[in-house]
Amino acid sequence: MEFTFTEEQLMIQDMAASFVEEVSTSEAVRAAMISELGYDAGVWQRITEELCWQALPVDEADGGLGLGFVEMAAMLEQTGRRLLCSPFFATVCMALYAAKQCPASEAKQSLIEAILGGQTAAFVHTDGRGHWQDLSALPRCESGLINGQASHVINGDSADWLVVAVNEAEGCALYLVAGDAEGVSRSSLVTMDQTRRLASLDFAGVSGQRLCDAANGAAIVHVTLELARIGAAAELVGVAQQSLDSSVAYILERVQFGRTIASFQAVKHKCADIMVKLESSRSALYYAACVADEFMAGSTSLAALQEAASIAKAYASEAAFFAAGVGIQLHGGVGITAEYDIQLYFKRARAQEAYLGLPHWHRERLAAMLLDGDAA
Amino acid sequence: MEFTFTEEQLMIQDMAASFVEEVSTSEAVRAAMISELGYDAGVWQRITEELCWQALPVDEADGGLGLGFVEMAAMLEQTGRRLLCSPFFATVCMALYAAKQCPASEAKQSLIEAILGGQTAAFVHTDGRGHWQDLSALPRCESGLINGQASHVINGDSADWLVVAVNEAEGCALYLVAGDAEGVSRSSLVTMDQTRRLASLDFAGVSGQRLCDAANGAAIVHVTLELARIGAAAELVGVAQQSLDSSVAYILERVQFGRTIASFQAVKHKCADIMVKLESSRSALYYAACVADEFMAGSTSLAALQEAASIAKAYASEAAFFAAGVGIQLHGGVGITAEYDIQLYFKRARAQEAYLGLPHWHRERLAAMLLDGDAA
Amino acid sequence: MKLSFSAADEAFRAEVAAWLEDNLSGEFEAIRFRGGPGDEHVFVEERKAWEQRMAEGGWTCIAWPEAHGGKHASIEQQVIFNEEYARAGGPGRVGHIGETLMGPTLIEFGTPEQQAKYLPGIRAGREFWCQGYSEPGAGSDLGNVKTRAVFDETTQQWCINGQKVWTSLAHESHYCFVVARTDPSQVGHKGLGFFMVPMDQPGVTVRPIEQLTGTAEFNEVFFDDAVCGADDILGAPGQGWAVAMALLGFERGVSTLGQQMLFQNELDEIIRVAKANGAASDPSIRQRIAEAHMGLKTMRYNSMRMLSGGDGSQLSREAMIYKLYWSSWHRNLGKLAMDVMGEQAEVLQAAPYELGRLQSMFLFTRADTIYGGTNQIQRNLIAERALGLPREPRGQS
Amino acid sequence: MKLSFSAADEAFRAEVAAWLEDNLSGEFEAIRFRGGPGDEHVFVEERKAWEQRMAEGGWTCIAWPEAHGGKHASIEQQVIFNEEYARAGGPGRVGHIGETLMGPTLIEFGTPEQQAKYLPGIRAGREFWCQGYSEPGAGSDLGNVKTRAVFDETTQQWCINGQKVWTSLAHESHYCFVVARTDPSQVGHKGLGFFMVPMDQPGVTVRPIEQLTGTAEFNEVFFDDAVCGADDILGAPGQGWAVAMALLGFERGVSTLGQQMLFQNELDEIIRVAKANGAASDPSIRQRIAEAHMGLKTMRYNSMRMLSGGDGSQLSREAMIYKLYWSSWHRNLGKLAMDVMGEQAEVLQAAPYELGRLQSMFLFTRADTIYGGTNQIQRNLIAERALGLPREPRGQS
Repeated sequence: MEFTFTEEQLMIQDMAASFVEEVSTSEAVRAAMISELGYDAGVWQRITEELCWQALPVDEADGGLGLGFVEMAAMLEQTGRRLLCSPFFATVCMALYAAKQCPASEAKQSLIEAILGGQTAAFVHTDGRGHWQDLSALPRCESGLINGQASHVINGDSADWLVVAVNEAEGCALYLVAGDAEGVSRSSLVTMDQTRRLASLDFAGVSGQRLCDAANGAAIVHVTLELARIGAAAELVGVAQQSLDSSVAYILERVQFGRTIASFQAVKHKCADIMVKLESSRSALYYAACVADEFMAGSTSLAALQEAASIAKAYASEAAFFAAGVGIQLHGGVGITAEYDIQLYFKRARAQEAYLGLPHWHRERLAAMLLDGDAA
Repeated sequence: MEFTFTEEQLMIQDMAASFVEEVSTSEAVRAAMISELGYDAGVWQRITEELCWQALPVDEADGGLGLGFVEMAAMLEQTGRRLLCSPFFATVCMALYAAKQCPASEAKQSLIEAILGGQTAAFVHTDGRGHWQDLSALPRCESGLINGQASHVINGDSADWLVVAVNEAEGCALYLVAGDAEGVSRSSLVTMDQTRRLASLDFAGVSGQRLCDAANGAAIVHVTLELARIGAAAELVGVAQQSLDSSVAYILERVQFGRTIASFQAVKHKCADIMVKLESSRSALYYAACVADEFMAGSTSLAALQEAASIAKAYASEAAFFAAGVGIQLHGGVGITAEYDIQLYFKRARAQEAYLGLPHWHRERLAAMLLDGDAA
Repeated sequence: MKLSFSAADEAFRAEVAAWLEDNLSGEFEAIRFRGGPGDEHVFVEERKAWEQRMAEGGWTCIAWPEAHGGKHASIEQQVIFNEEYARAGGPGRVGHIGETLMGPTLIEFGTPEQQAKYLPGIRAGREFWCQGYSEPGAGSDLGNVKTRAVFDETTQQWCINGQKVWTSLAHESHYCFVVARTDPSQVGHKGLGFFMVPMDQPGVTVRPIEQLTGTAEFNEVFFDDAVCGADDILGAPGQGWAVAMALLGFERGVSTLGQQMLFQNELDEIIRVAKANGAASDPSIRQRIAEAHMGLKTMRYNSMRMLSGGDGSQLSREAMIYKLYWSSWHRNLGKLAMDVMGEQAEVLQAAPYELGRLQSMFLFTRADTIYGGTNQIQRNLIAERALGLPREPRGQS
Repeated sequence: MKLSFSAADEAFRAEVAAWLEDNLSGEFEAIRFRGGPGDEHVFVEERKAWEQRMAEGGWTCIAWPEAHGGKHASIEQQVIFNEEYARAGGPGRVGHIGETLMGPTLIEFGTPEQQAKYLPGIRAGREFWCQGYSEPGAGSDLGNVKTRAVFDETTQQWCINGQKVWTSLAHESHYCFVVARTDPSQVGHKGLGFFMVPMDQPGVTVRPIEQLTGTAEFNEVFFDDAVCGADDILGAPGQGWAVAMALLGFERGVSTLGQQMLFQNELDEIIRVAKANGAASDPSIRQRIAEAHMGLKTMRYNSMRMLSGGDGSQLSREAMIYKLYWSSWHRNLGKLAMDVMGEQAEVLQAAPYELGRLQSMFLFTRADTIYGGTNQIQRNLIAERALGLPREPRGQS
């Protein structure tokens, strides 16, 4: 048992931290989030060409780095911490991980190569219910043609490639569709959190290449969602950390009633409460990332993955929302102005808390595991 | 609209407060709670002979004072505040109020006279589920003979008279049974909170006088429970008030790190949080007591009574448990010793929070009113 | 203790309701339910016209003495008016600060000349006021006033320099009441004056502050050699703190019940959404909706106690908890709204950043626990004033 | 970062489990799962005998260096031992304070003579220790020591006068380590000494403190001219604070995982009750059981990080939150247990006041957030040490 980062993992994290701090300044985030794409294409180019982050989870045999989800979580914690507007999450943590689980095929190969080459991808699936577990509302695919809608698709408006979950007669399958394929209409959504671009997609008789059939489709979708939950938890840990750090910096400087705000015990205790939630979320995140790697290696069960993902996602969501909410409060009047960044973290925390299931949904899922089975 | 006590109500409350403070000292409570009866019979005698509290809600025509539930709540707040061990709640707030709702009969008349004369009574009904709404588990009555069990009956071990809710073939009815009637076996329960004696009762072919038949029985039981919830809320407001007062007194005296504990902002804010819950509960209580009077006067609906009772009971429960729990914390190490009284308040708050429905049960009841009906 | 209103009060209620129904129509239909907290920047011209309509109907300043054009309305009548106003969807009151804060303060502290100069404009719904209390960097520390006022013997005017912040409706107001230091040798609560300063002058500059909602309800106001007359100081130099505190004392009270009607509208909308999208069958959401309902009811009961409790000159226990209670409740309501909305919570009405009503409410509630004394300050006040616990020490720096 | 244990560690686990299965039987069957927090007063003689059985098997003091009779067990092995011990229902350790606190402190600060005098008795499970830190009225303020130690040149002994409180197992212990002031001219952390005082002497009186549970896990200990030898001071006079703090540093660590196994047992029992009485179908209870499960899992992950984090000499971020985290979690578990038990929560096992296991746990958890540094103190520590916020000012009085 070794529950700390290795030297290599620490190095990856430090490099990611430095890079993101450099490119994802407050000004950069604010420019990217109202831009056409929703992210800075130049930064994405640096990520894919200089840093090769997209190669991280690709098997070495396929030209990647062959690293695991622990490394992915370490990186996402840093991108979340700086609210990096980027197609990294959609492309690598979602689409690429979905593809990794598919059986070998030309479509799979071409998608992995495209991503390695710097192209973007999105994982297309929603259920309109927030937790995304319900597969009944997916677009339908008959005779190779896809019809239907999906909403809240991360980077779905601009992705070069779409990995689309559909329902065929036999069940859920995955297709690879070009972002600009005929019959695909895409529009970005105007969202409260502007640091992550969402889109609604309409498929009208669209054809694509099948990545997997109904034998594996549902399982792959569900595993991809669990991994996305852990990835989202990693970003949320970063959001919570930065909310705490920026608030602590503010209260140490700000003087009221002749004292720094930081000297008020009630303020100190609020910060301590944030830290308890934050560090606990981080522990739950690291554990879940380890479980993700074990699952991908075939050495643990889907139930274990679900349990770890629910714990990490629920805790990190609550930590981030609490940290950013208290952060606004600690900032006082300026906390709710557009000028300070804490409100951006607050909105991101809110959006991501709801993404893939609110905390109480995750608790009920855990309760079902604990209480409704046969085990005592 | 006049949402404050009248002069007369203030006088009643002040007199009750002085009397209870005198007779229900810490030593007195500790002696009474381990005594055979669970209360001091001499104090009960003073209450019924000198103060005539039992006459409070009896109609003037029947020889009572003809006062309402606002006065009842004002008194119970004071008895709760000093943890007065007494059959007052069971006899007056429950059995007498049940009798008041029954149609005129010899049984009703004799019970009211007995209570006016200083005898005690208990209201016998449980469902084993804590909220007591379920009437299916009541003792059965066939051919005038009562068979079955009831548990958690307040003062049921010693009451002179029992008002027993039973199921007859036609539905729920109420019987008046002598406490020492043949076939009645009673045993007191060993309980965590020792300031209110509970008993389990067994009825084996017991006969009594019918107070009301199945035409009114269920309605009377349900109204009696709502009134008991408001009465319990009143006691809980008293519990919360004294938990706060004794804790504030302690922290103002106690010095740590060269300062009174009361000077620590975190401690101050905890006290402020208690006060918010306490005063809100008090407002909800007063409102509910007014609604109780309106209901008894026929000028409002059962739904309004249920709503007000649920709000008062849920809030007062949470306020008292919070106040006593934080109170222990503010007392520090001595808070969990048997020597200090705060632990008695804590146990009473716990017991009474659960009595007649935990807060989340009341919330769900309110949610059903708000969400499951036809109104928008 | 009784819950019902008298027959006379119920008749008053009917009168208010009828007038509102008659008048909140036609040209004013569009501003129903608009202009409340978080929405103060909309329909300003229409809402000013509405103030004048109200004045013509005799519905401005009803609590004022009859000598100043009011109705000397009882507490019950004020409660009823505010409830009916909110129920009818009466728009956010542009004249609120003048009517409920400045007016009563002038009536208590003003000279007859000052009263004659300022009260009629307020009563007529034609002159609007804004506040100049908070300063940048001072936050909840109202005594930390750096704005200075110097009496210029030559011009016989007060000359004011400094900056105020969190001033709502500044650009719509004719006057600003400004707390400024008249004696620079004093600190804290001493050496302050309370000034009534015309906004339309070269020395006053207003700069909107963009909020997290993308809108700008508040402003910074800069005073650079701004002036007001020798008679435009309320009370004497040095009495500014006492006047300012008295003004804040008028802030609490009957308007709370109107505020609660707005809250009820929001909760009703949440319940509608929950029923429509199925969230009403989620047990955790049900618990939270019930909690919101309980909290709002109890807020009302708190207010009823507060309003029934004597002459209102001393702050009762239930009054002291009021701000902390409602702001925390409202903040939780905002989160509940989002969780009930589900995936749609994230999707706005339109580009670039047009928030729906519940979305705007959610974001704006984060200000509720900050403005008007943060929740931390409120807890200090409760602990110190209501419970008699030691005061927080002031720092040395 | 990996979750699995090495093959050698798994072999060690099997060895521990087998030994416990063989030995926690027969005469020791009755003490399985007994003697834990809130239950420390039961089966004391049997548990002392058990300590000796453990010692014979080589399972006391496994973390100590081999030179002192230990196994120099790795962190992983200590974790495994504690987990298996708790899983098997190993009774509350009477020798815990000697093994995990006094022993390591003696090994770090003691002279060879002191080590030879005291360590073997601890290792053999024959000599038990209790602590004398807290004083009446001092609470969490450990530096507020009024107990005095004076060296008597005539008898060549230290003479100790004062009172300690919250001392568990005092009447069962052979020795007490006592922090006492050697230099009465000093205050706070200065001028203290750390003494090892025999309990069996006329100058030492033990008085049990009855708790809200009706039992007495803690005691007051009175020192009236109590004595210990010239060599029974650990470190020099004046170094008492440093030694005392080092001792507390040994308190955290691997035992946390064993504690968590006890918590897991409690949670399992709650789940059993919930399934049996139908509370498991109550949505609010389901949320809270899930929360308890999540919290306990996360507590374990926190411990794993803490134990994997370097040499343990500096308190890591996750270590600093540990006490606050578990005590708050456990307090909530206690309330959950009661709410799950429903009406039966109120009914005790027997007269006069025999609490069931979950009832006792519920009441005793209210002590968890107080002893060993209240939650308030823990938050101060986190804010000041981990986040670098200003320290609370000490008062003047």
